[in-house]
Amino acid sequence: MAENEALNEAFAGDAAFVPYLAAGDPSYEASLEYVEALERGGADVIELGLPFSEPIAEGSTIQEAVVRSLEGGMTPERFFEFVDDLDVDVPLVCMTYYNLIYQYGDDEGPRPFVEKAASLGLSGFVVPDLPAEEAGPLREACDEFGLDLVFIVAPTTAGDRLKRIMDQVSGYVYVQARLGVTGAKDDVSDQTGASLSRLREWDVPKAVGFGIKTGEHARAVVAAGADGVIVGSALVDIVAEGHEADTPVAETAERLESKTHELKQGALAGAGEDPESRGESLAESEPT
Amino acid sequence: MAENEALNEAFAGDAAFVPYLAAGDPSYEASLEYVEALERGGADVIELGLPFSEPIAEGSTIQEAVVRSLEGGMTPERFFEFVDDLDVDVPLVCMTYYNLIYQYGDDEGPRPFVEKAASLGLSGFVVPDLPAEEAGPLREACDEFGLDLVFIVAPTTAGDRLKRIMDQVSGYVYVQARLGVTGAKDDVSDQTGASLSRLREWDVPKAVGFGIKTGEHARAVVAAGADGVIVGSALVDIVAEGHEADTPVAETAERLESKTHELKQGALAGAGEDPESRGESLAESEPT
Amino acid sequence: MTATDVKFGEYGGQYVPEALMPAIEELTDAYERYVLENEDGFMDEFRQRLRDFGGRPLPLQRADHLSERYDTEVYLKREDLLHGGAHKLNNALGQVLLAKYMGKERIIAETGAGQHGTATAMAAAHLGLPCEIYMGERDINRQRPNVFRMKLNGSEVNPVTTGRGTLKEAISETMRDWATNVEDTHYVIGSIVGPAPFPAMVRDFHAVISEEAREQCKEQTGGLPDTVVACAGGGSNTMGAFANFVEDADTELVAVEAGGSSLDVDEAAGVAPNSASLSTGDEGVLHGARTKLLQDGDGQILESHSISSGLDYAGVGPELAHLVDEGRVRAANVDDDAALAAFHRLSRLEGIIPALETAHAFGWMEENPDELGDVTIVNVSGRGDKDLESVIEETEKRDVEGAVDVGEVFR
Amino acid sequence: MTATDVKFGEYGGQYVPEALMPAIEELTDAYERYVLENEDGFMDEFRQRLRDFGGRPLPLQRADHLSERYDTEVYLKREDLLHGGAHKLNNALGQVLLAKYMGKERIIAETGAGQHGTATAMAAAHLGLPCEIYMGERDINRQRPNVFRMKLNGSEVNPVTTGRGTLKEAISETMRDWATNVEDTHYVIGSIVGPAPFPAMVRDFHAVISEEAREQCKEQTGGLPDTVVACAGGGSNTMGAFANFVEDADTELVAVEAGGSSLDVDEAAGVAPNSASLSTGDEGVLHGARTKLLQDGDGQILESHSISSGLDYAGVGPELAHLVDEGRVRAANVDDDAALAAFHRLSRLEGIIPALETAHAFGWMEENPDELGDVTIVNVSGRGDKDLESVIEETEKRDVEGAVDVGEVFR
Ligand SMILES: Cc1ncc(COP(=O)(O)O)c(C=O)c1O
Ligand SMILES: Cc1ncc(COP(=O)(O)O)c(C=O)c1O
Repeated sequence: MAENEALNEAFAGDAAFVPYLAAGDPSYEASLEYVEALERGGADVIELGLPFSEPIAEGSTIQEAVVRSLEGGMTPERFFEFVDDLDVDVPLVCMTYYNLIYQYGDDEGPRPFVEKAASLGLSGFVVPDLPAEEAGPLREACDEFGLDLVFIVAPTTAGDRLKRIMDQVSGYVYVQARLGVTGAKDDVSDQTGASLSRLREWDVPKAVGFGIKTGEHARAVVAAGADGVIVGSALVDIVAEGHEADTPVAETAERLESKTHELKQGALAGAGEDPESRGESLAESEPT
Repeated sequence: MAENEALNEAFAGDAAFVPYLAAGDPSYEASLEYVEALERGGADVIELGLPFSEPIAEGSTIQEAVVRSLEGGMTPERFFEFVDDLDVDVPLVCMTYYNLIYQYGDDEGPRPFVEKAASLGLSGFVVPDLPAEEAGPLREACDEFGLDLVFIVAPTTAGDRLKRIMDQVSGYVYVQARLGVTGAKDDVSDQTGASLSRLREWDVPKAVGFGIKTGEHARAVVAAGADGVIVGSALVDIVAEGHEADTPVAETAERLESKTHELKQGALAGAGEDPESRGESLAESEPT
Repeated sequence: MTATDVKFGEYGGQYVPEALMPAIEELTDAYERYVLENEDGFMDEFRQRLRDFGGRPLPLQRADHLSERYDTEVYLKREDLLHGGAHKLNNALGQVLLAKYMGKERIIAETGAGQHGTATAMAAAHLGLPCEIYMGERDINRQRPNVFRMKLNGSEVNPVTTGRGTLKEAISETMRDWATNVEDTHYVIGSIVGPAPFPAMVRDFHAVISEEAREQCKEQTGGLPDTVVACAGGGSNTMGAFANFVEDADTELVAVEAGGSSLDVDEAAGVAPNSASLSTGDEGVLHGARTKLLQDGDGQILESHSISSGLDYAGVGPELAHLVDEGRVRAANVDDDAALAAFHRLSRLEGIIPALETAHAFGWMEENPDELGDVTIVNVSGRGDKDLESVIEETEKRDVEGAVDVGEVFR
Repeated sequence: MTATDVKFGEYGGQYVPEALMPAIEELTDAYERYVLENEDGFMDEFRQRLRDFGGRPLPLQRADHLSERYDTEVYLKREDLLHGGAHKLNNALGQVLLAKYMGKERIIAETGAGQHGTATAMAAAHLGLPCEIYMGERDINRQRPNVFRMKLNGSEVNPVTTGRGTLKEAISETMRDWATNVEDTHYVIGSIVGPAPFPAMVRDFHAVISEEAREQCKEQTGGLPDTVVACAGGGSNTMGAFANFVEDADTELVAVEAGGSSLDVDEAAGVAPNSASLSTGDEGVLHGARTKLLQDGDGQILESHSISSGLDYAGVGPELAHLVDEGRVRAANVDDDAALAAFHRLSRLEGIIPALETAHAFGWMEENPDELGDVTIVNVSGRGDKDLESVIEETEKRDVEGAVDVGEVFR
């Protein structure tokens, strides 16, 4: 399976931090600033959401971001322009739903979309409604253009399914910390340690997401054995607050940058701990 | 079958006029005046309604009279007081529904009611919801106390039914001029002639009712062979108008008297005509 | 009893205006020929239409949760599944078809809650006869959906403005129409009331309920039921559910009337705050028959009351009155509150929303669990869709045990 | 096709979050064992409950007046008589029972018009499982009676406030609940949509419609129908009515979608003023399956529209999309006006008030009388009681041929 160098490298450090924002939320211009702020805050990889009208895997925070972005005129074409306009050096992963990938380029299946993404330097995809069973055509196109296809492993994933995902995943594996949909929580799921231990053998970096909100969460997750931490809703919340309060874009960008910094530092702190004691460390972190 | 002399005598003249009013409509006192006015106008027999809450054979005019009378506190006991208080010499026939007769005197059947009626000098009954089939007990009580039981013959009555009624009827037979319920109409039914001719053989006086409104109607009906004319709604209308317009009782009584006079005169005019030509005469009178 | 069941003991008879008597004789004749003797295959056609149009046979369903609750076998006769949503179509279809066989050209009927009116309107549309329904003005405004249904089926709905504008007045007004148009019109009466042959004929059309239930019970339980429970307004679902069990001496038959808000009568106001004529009424004559009535000492008919408009009537079928006098049928009653609680209970426990009328039968079971035999059949006379608005309203006024707060979801 | 029908040609599949995949595998396994192989007598119990609780079998009724009107034999498959008032219970009962066999402890479902929600709530009460129904806030306020019914049956009704607050959003929200509580919860999807094995399984539960109809037609007419007509939203009544006729090459199968107010799309507004995905949609992926969708050029899903909320959905079952592509099923559509006129027509002519969804099938017959074979079966998927208020409202806005003025009786 072809891999994208960029993602591999991003996870080469002690503990990677992977923030998510929806492109175009709440406006094209502001969103450019916000995404760039993530890099300044210390992001190692950025997941950039291309909004779909039916985001079945998202909690209300990201659903609302999707609505703001769509109302601001976001489309797949604009998304590619957005990527082109972005001034960041860290690798970008496009997070979207399969129908948008599928429809791009006159119903020819996923290839045109992947080709375009590759031409703009995107590094890979996360597609929450595309399980390993249905991923064949996209996997092929990614291979052809040298992009990564990130899969999610859920707490319920077990047995054959793990193997099926392991065979297809590249870039990193997205370890879903808890059942449910995206959304910031006040504790770290105690399923995390168990989830990670099932994946100990995998030779792909393990990034944990779903519900992570604070630097302390990030620390606990990395201490539990993760190679990286993915945070979406906690950052989108900042965008939403700024939008609602009409805060100047620069100020919101500032807040995003410092939140990113907090999370990245948390992750690094976790990486400094004794891997042997990681299990307990996670237990200690909750309930906060 | 015992007969009551009074009714026989009332029909002995050229053409009898039989008005109806609901006792107690719209008040006990006014109603006494109104009934007495009927006699002054020339009534030969008076049908006095004892109101029942479910008057299924009545049109809206008499239904409303029933409501006024009941709201004024009319009951069977009050009705008998009313009869006692009345200062009229013509025979009175009580028109009511069977349940009131049946309930009077502790569920003993019709006898107590008839006994009481007889003691007050009432001459007979018309009970619209009591066909010949169910009349046995009432007929017996009437025989015992020498009262008449008037039956209605409808336009639909034929064959065996006629015979059954003929065997039971006394006082007079109430010839229903048209199908339907009571209520003043603007024409005389052309069923009247046919109805009467079926009864030619009967040795009881034939009084026609249902829908008769004017002296001209009365004339036509008698000319068609009737021995008498029964009028209710056209008179109740006068009571209702007086009630609604708050007309002084004496004035309404005056109107009732003159209407009665008109109707009685019409009946007498009909009686003066050549019985041979009565059929045509009826045809001429409608539609007026 | 004669073949045509004119009288039931002291009760029954034909107390109607003479103008109607010929029609009643004609109807008696048609009833004897077509219904009792199946002339021209009338009953075959009736049964076939009940099946194809009405959806019969209807199940006798074991109620798992009620059986557990009362520690006995409870079976539901599912008349709520009949086309139109209540047992009423059995009778309406039979009578409209009979009118057709008799050459009548026009159908009239009265209705209270609108269930009999909708059933008659459906049957008339199905058989292609014009139809007019009399309905009290007050009921019209309380039962809008049923008014719409009748009109959609092409019937006229004639508001009755006399009296309190409910069922009693609507029956009187329909009788007046019939007396006027008796030659080409058939009056489809809505329960086992009215002059003979109506009580017997309506019973015969509904007897399919117990005919099916008796067979089904034998098949499913291996024997006859110990108890059959049905609500009783006029009593048509009641006699339909009882008819084929009357000869089964070991089967107890319970007719549950509406106890309303109280069994006391306010004679001065002319009001009985219940509709329990079997339990509390006296013999009298109303709407063509001698039967048990809610009346004052003079014989004036009282205004009845029930939370369920279909039970809200001051009389009851003469045959039922007779069977109660004879001790064959047990008369019981259940008040508004208990009926409402039973409505909620059945909906929640069994996934069947009963008519408020039907709920009275379940209310009786709840209040008398020890009186149930080993196998009890309850006649689910109709579904409760028509009652949703009034149930919500009435539930809000009370503290109903186990009721959900249905309104809370609306913002 | 595999036994479990994961794909139908190009269509179908399992496009769901990974968290759900284990549940979907578990469900596939349960479907194969219990439904396809009748393990533990599952199908026997299902059939028995459909009979006793649901009221099956349901009649195939000759529609005398329509037959005359179109000079052909028209038969009605009376799913409107199923408990709850629509075909929906076939599936809801099957899935809730399956959930019970699987040891699930909680039921969730989405609903649009509320028909699937009420069916699921009834089935859950009947089988004693707690149940939560997701319903768009806008639909909640449009379909109050169905909300009451669900709550009366003891279900929670969860308002969905995202998007336009209709069916599409309710499905998405139910999937989110499922993804959160997948271990003890079964999601009872309401049509032949969603990830495999749902489309095949829902079809199998509804196939009883055509299983009965096929036998009844042979018995009553001596042969197979020439035409079978059914409305299509997601397409569950449709596939239920077609399933057993698919192999009968001479029987034409017509799926009638909602043409709404127009077949044109307003891409800028993201609106398709119709729900005709089979006729006008493009292939895409929504709610777990690849199928025909109403979407813009980018793949964003359009807001659909229909006068009948039960057809108001931007997708359609993958199997139906496939059968249309193959030429086995004919896709047709009928607009709001024609459906409304058909609603009035059937009510008046046959004494059956159909659901507005069902009315589309009758609208197609009226517009294509020459396309009917000698024997036509129409699937009467549901009754119209739920639609009375909106029919009155919509009728007042238009000049509907042959509509009665239902409001005129109120004063
Ligand atoms: C569902 C239902 N049950 C019972 C009744 C009471 O009528 P009956 O006592 O004649 O069965 C009605 C009358 O409307 C009804 O609609
Ligand atoms: C009566 C009725 N018919 C048809 C439908 C459409 O659903 P489907 O196409 O899945 O049969 C619905 C949906 O609510 C319905 O209630």
